[in-house]
Amino acid sequence: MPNSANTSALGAFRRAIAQRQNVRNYGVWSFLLLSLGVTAWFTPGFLSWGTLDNTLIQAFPVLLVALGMTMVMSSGGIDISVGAIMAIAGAVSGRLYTSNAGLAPSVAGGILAGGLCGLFNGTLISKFKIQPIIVTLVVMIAGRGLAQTILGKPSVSFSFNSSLNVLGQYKIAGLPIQIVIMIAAVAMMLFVVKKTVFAKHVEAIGDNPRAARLVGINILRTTACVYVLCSILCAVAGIMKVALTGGVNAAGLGKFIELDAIAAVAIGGTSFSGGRARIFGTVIGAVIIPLVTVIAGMNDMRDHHAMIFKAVIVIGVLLVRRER
Amino acid sequence: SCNRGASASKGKSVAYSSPGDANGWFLAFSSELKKEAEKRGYSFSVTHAQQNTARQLSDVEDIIAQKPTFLILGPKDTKASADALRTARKAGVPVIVVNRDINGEHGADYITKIYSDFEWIGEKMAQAVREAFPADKKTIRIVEIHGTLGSANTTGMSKGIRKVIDNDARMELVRSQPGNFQRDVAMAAMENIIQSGVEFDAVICHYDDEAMGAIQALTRKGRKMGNDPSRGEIIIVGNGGTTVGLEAVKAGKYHKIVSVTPYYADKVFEAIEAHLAGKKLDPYIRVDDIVIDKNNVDKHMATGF
Amino acid sequence: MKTDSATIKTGVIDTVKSQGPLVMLVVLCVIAGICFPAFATSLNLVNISRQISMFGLLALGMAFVILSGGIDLSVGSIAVVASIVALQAGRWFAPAAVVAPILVGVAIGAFNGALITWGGIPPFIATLAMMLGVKGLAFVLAGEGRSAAAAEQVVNVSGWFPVIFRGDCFGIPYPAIILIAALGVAVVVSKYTSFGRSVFAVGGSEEAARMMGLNVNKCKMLVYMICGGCAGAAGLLLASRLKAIDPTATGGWELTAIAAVVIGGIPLTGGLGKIGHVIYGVLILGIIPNLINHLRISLPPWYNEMITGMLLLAVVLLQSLIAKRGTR
Amino acid sequence: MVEDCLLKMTGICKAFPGVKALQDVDFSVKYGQTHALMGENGAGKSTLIKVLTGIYQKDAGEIVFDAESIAPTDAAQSQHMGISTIYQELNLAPCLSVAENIFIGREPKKYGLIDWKTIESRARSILGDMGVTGVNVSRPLNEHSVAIQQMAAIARALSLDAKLLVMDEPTSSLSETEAGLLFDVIRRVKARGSSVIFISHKMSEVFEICDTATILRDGCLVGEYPMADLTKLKMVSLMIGRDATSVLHRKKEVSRGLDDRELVLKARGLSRAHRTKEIDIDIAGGQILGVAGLLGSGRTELARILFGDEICDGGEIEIAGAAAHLRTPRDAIRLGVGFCSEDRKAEGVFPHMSVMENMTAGILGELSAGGVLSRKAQMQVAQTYIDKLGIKTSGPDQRMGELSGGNQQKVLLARWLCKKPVLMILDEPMRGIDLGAKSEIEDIIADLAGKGVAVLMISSEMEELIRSCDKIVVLSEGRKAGQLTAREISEERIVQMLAHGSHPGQEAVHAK
Ligand SMILES: Nc1ncnc2c1ncn2[C@@H]1O[C@H](COP(=O)(O)OP(=O)(O)OP(=O)(O)O)[C@@H](O)[C@H]1O
Ligand SMILES: Nc1ncnc2c1ncn2[C@@H]1O[C@H](COP(=O)(O)OP(=O)(O)OP(=O)(O)O)[C@@H](O)[C@H]1O
Ligand SMILES: [Mg+2]
Ligand SMILES: [Mg+2]
Repeated sequence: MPNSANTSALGAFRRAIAQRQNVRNYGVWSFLLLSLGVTAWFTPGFLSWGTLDNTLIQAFPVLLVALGMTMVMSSGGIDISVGAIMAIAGAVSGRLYTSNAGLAPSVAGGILAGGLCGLFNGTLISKFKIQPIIVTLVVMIAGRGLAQTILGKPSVSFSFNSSLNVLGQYKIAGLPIQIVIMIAAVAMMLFVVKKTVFAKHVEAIGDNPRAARLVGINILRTTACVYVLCSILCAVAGIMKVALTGGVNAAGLGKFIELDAIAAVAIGGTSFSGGRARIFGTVIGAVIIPLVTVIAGMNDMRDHHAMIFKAVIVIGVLLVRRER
Repeated sequence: SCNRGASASKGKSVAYSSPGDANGWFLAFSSELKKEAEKRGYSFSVTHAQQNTARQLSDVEDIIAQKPTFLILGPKDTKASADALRTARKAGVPVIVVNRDINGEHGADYITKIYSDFEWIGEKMAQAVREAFPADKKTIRIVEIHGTLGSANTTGMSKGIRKVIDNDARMELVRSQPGNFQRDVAMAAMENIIQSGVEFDAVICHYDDEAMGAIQALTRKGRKMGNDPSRGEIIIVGNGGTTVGLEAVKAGKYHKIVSVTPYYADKVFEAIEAHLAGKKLDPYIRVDDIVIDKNNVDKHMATGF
Repeated sequence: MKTDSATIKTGVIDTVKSQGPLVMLVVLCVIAGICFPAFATSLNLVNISRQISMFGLLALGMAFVILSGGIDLSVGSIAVVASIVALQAGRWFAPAAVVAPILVGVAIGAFNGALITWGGIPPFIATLAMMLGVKGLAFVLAGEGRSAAAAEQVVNVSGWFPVIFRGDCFGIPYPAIILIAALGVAVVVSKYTSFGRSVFAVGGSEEAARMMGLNVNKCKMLVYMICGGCAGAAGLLLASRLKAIDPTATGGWELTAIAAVVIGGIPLTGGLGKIGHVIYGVLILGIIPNLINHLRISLPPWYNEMITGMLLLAVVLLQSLIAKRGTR
Repeated sequence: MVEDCLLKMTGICKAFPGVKALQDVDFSVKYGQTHALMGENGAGKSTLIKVLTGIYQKDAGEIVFDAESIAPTDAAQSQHMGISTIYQELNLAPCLSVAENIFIGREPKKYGLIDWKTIESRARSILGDMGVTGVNVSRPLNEHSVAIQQMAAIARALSLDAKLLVMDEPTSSLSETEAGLLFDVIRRVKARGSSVIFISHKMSEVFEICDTATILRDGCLVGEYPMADLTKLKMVSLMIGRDATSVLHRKKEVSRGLDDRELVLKARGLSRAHRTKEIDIDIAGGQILGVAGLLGSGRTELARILFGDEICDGGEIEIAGAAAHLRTPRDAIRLGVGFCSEDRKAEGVFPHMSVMENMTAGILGELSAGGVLSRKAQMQVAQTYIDKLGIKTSGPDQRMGELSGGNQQKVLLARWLCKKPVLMILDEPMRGIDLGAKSEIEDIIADLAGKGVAVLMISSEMEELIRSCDKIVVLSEGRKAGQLTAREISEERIVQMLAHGSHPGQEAVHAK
């Protein structure tokens, strides 16, 4: 009986709640649009295909790694070895390529090496129950050493018209190959997250590992797959970066990318304690970070000022999209 | 002389504290030292501080605890690494300073300092740019891709470059962005600079790898580079002497390299032996660097590292 | 009777299990002592104690943060800014060189805490942004001029200032004394104060802690302030050691500190573990590079990385095997 | 009028997206009163409590506590005002010791430092008052069974000396004996002049301890009644809004005498780590085996062993005639075993996933083709069980964590029902489930057995066991104290066996 009397009041309240959510959702977008508008105003040449091209090309490795990281974090883990795995994959490909193995085998070899690293991570984490951050720290340190050992020297260069370098500059229907791979990877991950049993199992493990074990999810295999998937994406990122820059620098390739990737995933809204993987969010996060670098570079910002600028933008975005 | 060296070196150990990481230059330098030490019969070991000052001070302490006969110190930072000298002096281990400058007292803290003069290299690079343009060119707009912020060689080269530019009304530094001595970082920086629409005639890079990144970026964005500005080619000058860099000079994409040679291990060991023989050395022994261009690149090809 | 021996047995297993880090440390030291004559010398041990003091302090502060279920990636940057502040402030008023860095650390820690509690930003990303921002600030404070050309920043250091790092008392270096004192305080705080216990509760489950009526926000604020303060103190030691401004001096410290905490037996998920054991993690990570330097090799740096990684792997693998043996 | 009310909540409204959890609810508690808050699963009881203690912010309404208008914004505030609460989902620090959980936030100090000795001795004495002795209070909470955890939560709330003690299903994991001891404590609290709000789905308890009942239905107030005016039937009818005769008077089927059927489970000499000792279990297809025992008697451990979650040191298990080597739950699941844990929060729910995903988590393989999930099939399963079990949810896509406790439990049961196992192990399956749903679930279990599934059911409520089971095994201190066949089952026999087997030992055992 108090039902009818209260419907309108409650309805109004519900609308208010919905609006508050809108503020949060659209807040991020308006914040971004506003900052882009301001940037465009004081950055000559900002609104152009070239800027987009720069941003996407520079976002490419971060995005690929962040996609893998999204799955890892959705399983409640973390992977700080992503940069080292990029280096290993790059080194293997580079080494194979310089010993005239041909383009396809070199690329395949690099991807295989990356996958093996992921297998190593996943096995240690799930079978030996060592904390993900420690396992991947080991791989981060030893892996980078391994990459340089594989390469045998600090850096290797390919001639400008070698097939590997041509691959890096290749365009498909006018689009740089990196952008095509990026679109494919995002589509694939969206499919995986939305449609597959695997992703649900990953989410379940991240949400409550104990319950996941008791419903019979194969934690060992699923965890291993998550890290392998992440590593393969890292490997592709690493190899493509080698192809783009026409050289391998095993000591520097992918260094510190783990921080950018984790930041991208966090900006995207995937929780650090596991749970739902948000691919779209990750994409936005992964593009924001290089975009800030591009803006800083285009405006000739000093390096240390760019650091502060980046920090302010990241904190700003997160303050707007915070969930309380 | 070989013989005398062998007897002087009997049972003597030399340790090198390298500030660097896996960078071609540092590898070449330490392997030269190793070769030279073996040739002269010293036992030799090396530590790598991975560009971290605190790590280097620890490395030196660890080395000194093993009581080597000599310490070869490549300071990470001119001022902040100076504590390493104190550690060595306290233990009575004589020090030869290499790679770059350090604050300390000649005689008390170190035997001598041997390294390339980065300020000189910076000046030479800027001069090389100037010489590439005809005298009637009104403005020479320069982009600098510099090394890791705060590192001593970056600081030195930047200073040298500015010294020349500031004293020449025609020369103008339009952009300066970090390349962190790395190909990919430099490539991204160069792409962003191109995209910003700023006009420039020349690029100065603090290292060959950065130059390679810049070349990749320019190529990708459809720019030409070479030795002839009148044909719209951008002049790229850098510091280094890596095989990759030398090949690019030969290919005509990289205008000039001011070398920073890692081949002075003999000088270092000569200094050590002179000290053993009781001779007093000069506070600073300069390492001679050269400018490599299309004309003399073949001659120096073998020195690439 | 039977149950008695059973309890004793589980007791022993429990002890070994919980002392995994100590066991590994002892193993490492014994091997080192046997293989390298120069390892067990007093000079080397004193060196190690000095070398670990800085990131030991970082690890202690970090331990509180991780126990509370958070993380702080900005500690390296805080330490370096603190070291710069110490030297700059010391030029004006000597005692400020000691107080200022710690205050700066606490202040930045408070800012971190505010971002995390009131800003609702996940700790990892909030402190990651701060790591960048504060590092940028370090360069600004260091007076780095346009691009890479560093302004000559001459710092006149008072005679007593370097003694903080260099001095010793009956052969025990001051930094070691500072670390041990800090460790003692940390252990007491974590075990015998309401705040210390609330850190564990918050780390175990923030929601539960809130429902039990604990002031979760205050706890988190304090934790980040402590961590900042510890980083500030590490910065003070750094300043006293370098006697010069070097904004790049602390690269990678945050990861080492985190690793030390985790190896010391505090999982990243928080709520579990003993602060006192962090020192084992600190020592293990401090000894590994020392060991490698004692190998007296002349190989490229990547072999160092491989050896470090392998040693670390061995340590954590053995630790995990010990723990597994215990449970089954 | 107002003076004799300790708490007066008027016109309380609370809405969550898609759900009106509370609509214009009035609720008041007098000084020195034990007040029952009743309602079906999802009626809004817990929400009302959380609004009172400041965990949720009310949308409308007023709260007057001890003659002062209050609007707490967090639990700490309400605690300071003198409201001490046991929440339904145990909210304690899992890694801290039992003693600490009781005292955290107000530890006794000596020289400004926490006095651990006092904490532990006081914890022991508070628990002792509640009849729990022999608990190692310095061990972490999560090493203890859910029942002990619940005791710890009660002890914490009691030790706060509050004006108002709120208990949201404090007895859901306790057996009658333990609940009885709790009631003694509640009576003492009452005698002290404090009031108590008591929520429970166990009717007998409510009638035993409460003076007044407020009944909620679908977030709306039904009314406030003196206990004396109510009968069980009337109360349930008010709760469900229709005549409850059919719900309450469910007759037990006559024993089905299934012992001659083929055994689905045959376990011999199960032992583990000095806790489980030489247990033999037989369950035939279609049989429901009840396991009775006191707190800490090893029932849960037995269930875990049979599910492969814990590995036994000795003994053999045969499932459906074949020797089973269970090393992980997956091994057991593959052989057709299902297990619903007593610890809903820690071992059951995926709080951030949807109801649908929670329900189908175990059968995703069957609902997919080549690893690609069919959302339609998932929806279908979810909708079927939502209807079948009467799960109150805004839809299959609602987040599991947002469901009321009882409804979460139903989802977890559905998770295993849709898996169609051959042996179903249910550890306290009725925890927090309302009366109406309970009888429905009993029907479902009977139905399951009717289809030939062997069921092992653990419960602390004797009545439940007696009503449903064909056979009862009584455990005591990890040992099988006896077994009752259908004909022998009676409350006296079980109590007798429990008493017989129980003597003070190392682990948690009752004083009485
Ligand atoms: N955080 C939340 N978000 C959305 N809906 C919620 C939330 N908490 C509770 N609800 C909804 O509010 C209603 C009332 O839930 P409440 O927990 O109060 O029930 P209850 O009476 O305690 O039931 P039970 O006996 O099962 O514990 C339910 O329909 C539930 O789904
Ligand atoms: N990990 C453990 N460490 C120490 N003791 C344990 C552990 N697990 C169980 N126990 C003890 O073993 C005994 C059996 O526990 P179990 O949970 O099986 O009892 P239960 O009969 O199910 O009782 P409850 O009604 O409490 O659920 C208990 O006394 C419990 O405290
Ligand atoms: Mg409830
Ligand atoms: Mg149980």
